[in-house]
Amino acid sequence: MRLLQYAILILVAVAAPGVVLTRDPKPQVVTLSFYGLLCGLMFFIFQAPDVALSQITIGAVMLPLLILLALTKMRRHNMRQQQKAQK
Amino acid sequence: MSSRARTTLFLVAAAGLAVILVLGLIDLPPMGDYRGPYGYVVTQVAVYERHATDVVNAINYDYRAFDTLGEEFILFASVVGVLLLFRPSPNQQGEQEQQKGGDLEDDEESLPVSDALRVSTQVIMGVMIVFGVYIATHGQLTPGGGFQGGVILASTPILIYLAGDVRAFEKITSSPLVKLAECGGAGGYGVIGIIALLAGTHFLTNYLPLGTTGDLFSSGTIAVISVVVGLEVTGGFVQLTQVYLREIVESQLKREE
Amino acid sequence: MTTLIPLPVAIPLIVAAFLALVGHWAGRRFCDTLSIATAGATVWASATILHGVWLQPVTYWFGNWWPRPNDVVLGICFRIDAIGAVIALLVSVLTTAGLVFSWRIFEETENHFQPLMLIFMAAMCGFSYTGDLFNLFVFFELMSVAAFALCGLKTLEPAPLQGAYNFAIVNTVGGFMIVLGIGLLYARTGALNFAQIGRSLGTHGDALVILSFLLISVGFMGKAAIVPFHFWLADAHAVAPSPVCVLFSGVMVELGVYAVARMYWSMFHSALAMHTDALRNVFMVLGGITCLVGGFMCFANHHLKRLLAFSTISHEGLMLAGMGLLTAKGLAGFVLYALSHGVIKGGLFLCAGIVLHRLERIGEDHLHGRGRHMWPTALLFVLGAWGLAGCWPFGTLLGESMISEDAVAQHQHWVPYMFIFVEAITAGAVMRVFFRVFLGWGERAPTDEASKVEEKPETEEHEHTPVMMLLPAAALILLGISITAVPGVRSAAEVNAERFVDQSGYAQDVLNNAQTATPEPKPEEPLRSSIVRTGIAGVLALGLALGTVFRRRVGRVMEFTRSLELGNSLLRRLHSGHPGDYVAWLSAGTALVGGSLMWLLR
Amino acid sequence: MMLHLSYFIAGWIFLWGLYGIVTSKNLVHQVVCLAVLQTSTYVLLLTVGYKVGGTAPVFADIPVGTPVVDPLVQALMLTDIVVEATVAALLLSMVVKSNELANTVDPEELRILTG
Repeated sequence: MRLLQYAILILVAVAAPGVVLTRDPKPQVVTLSFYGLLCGLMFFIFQAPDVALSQITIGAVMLPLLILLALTKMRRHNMRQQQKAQK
Repeated sequence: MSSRARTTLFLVAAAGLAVILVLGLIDLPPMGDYRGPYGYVVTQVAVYERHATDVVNAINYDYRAFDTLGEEFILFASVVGVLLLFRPSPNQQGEQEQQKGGDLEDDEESLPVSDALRVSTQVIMGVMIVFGVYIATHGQLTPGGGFQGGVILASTPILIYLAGDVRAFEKITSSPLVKLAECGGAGGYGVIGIIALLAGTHFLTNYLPLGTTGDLFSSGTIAVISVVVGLEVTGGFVQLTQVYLREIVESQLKREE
Repeated sequence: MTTLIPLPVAIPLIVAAFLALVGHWAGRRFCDTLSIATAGATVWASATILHGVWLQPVTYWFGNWWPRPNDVVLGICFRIDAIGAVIALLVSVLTTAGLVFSWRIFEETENHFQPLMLIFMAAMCGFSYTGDLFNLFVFFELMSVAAFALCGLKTLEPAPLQGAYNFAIVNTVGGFMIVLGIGLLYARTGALNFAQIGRSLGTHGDALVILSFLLISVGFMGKAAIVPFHFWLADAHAVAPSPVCVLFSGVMVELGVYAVARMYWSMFHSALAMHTDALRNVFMVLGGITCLVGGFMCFANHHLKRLLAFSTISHEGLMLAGMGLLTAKGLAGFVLYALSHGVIKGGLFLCAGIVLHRLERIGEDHLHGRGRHMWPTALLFVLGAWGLAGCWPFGTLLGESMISEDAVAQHQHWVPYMFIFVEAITAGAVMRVFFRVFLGWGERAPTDEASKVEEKPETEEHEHTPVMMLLPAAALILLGISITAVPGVRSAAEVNAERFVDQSGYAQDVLNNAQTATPEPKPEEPLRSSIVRTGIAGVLALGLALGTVFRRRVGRVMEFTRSLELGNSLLRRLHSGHPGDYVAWLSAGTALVGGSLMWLLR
Repeated sequence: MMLHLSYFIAGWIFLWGLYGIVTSKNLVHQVVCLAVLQTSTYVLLLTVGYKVGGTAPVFADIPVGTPVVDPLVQALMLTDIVVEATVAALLLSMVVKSNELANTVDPEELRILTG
């Protein structure tokens, strides 16, 4: 058990810089989602099922989804802007 | 500051912060050696006092229900803020009308949908609604509760959208019921607290009969608050996603016509 | 009275939810009326609460969860003393003024504005009442989120979004620092109640206690706009709508200092009692730097709201210095100063809002001489400048006298001079605007980068100044005067501050429900020397303003005002508008403050 | 020392989050870094309330009196998660909106308020 705990802690510690250093937002959504799942797993291992459930629904699904939607909206705007410039 | 100066300043600061953090954190009791009285006392008394088996939710919706009231209104304020930021402004509307003629090809813009996804979402959707409602209503017994259930419920419209049924998505998300769930949930939480005042006791006191431990209708207001929070969270997150998708959905619907 | 206690928080929240639901089709006037009525009712409720706790603080346990044997607290409490209650009263008064002012503006916000204002008010009331550490954080975040949204209200221009974004990033990082600090304290004490934590920490102040103190106080000092955590404030104020600025400058920023005082005196005081002198020095240095940076930047700005924002930063330094004396008298001075500064600054921001409404511009150079016909606003504006100088009869005088006297007693002899500096330079800047804009004296004002960011007017019609705009501004300025007229206000403030700083009495009161003895009324020293000091500051301000306006005519003596007005390029460059810079400064500040705390308090 | 590892990891994540915010060249990236910074509070709270041998504080299947981990920190973390999600949603909408108005998400180019 103890070993598992340390393993997940270290995994999270390694993954955090990974998310930060993914400079492009689109791939970063994927790493963030993965990181969110890792955190959820960590909560399970540390006997926090309530938090794990919220973390997985929020951190691994809802938040990446919102970012994805925001990126889509921004891309739409930028493409329209380009089209305007071409005209 | 130039980007390099900024990074240098930060790195120097971070080195200092690291030292300070190590100095302070070393004084903490080692991991796994929890000492504080709060956890011990609350796990001893919560089940007897509140007839709720999930102590985390007994804390969230009863002992420290006032915090959760604030927390729900953080979500509420944020949703109002997002709606405010994305409100259609007068001159923007005109601009959009002009552009409608030469609108973009939306096929490659909307979120990618594969056929496999289309089929499986129909199934998953039903499961998720049941699951979400279950989670939201069993907060006092098992892990979960209004918040988690609400988020699960709120993600079903997205699944419908991903499954390709834009019209259904539009119908669900633009329903006044969404707004009603959000505002009613948030306001209802406050009203539950006020009723306690009218009953002559303190704000947010658990005044309902506690029932039998383990029953669905046990633990008094904990179960009610959990449901109310579920409503608010569902409504709030549905609106958050809808705001982002509104523009895309509108143009998709227009094209279908 | 007891039943009333949760209402300043609960009722505005419920009304906000109701307004958000029906606001869309109920119409603008309905939302306005209901929100003003709610805010007005909150004024009444918080005034009644203040009256009720005047002699004896009250503890209110939510959910009826009283403390258990061995001091274990499971629930959340409001622990209301006169200081917290009077700040909540300030919150509700300013919110009412802001809502009345906005009667004529924001035609296109789909009625989202009023619910956010009500949530903002409820959060700040809860923040000043609470006796629980995590509850403090929840209200901190609630008021932050409402403030972020209110700040970015005008979404037709990019500047408000940038201001709101910078504000949100810096404050959220601060918020997470607070959570970390709470986690550390909880690990040590297993408690979240102020009184219980304080008792449990006892006199044992090791590195862990210092670290948690550092993290929590930096989070709150970020809110309080203490240099170098202050950068967001000018950006946010420059772009937020005027009635929102009233709340930002008038009370939200002061709440940061209040929170530092609250947690120091209820939790950390006996643990860090050995190091009071060292801690005082740290606060003094921070306060002094804040005064200087805010003062110079205030005079160097020509964007009306940004100028007022920097003057807030400068005065915030004074307030931190008052609180940071770590004495009851200094704390009492801080409270009186915060109250009077809050209403005066609120009035000034409303005047700026009227200027924007009538003249459609906010940069000093564009406004030159165009305010000649607006004599009521001009009068209020110059009165506000007078109040910032701390001159008689404004309430700032009382705060100045208490803080200055106590600072001298604590061997901080520079504090009275710092007061004169801050009062002279900020009031000078405001008077300079008065001469140029409302009287049209001198030449056209020079301009700077920031004042090029113009603001779209908040209103459609510009012919008259509506009564609904002038009335709240006048009321706030008058309130700034009337504080002085309350008999025995200094004595009362000091008595209540004594109770505030009595950590064991606080714990007795909260945990054991034991009533503490009322401290003796304090003698009030004559204000004579204070009137002289602030008089000097007023004269200096007037001279500075006149010298700047008539620089060319006066000649070389006043040439230095040019560099005051246009120089400071280094300072200006630091206020870069880049959120990365701001967070880098936040980290550097935390490291510096933390390093010196660790070093001095070892 | 080894038993304090989890706390140091919390500090480590905190500093990385700060680093990301400071060096970010894209506002969306910056918001994500803020979310990462937030996770440091999870790690700290979670491990602070952990008790060796404790199970989850849910007494649905276990008798009262069984050693459990601290439920309070979990309640705090739930609040924490909501705060993170809502602040991120609000920030993202600001980013989207400023992209619409200023056509950039690079903080370096979006410096309207200076001096």
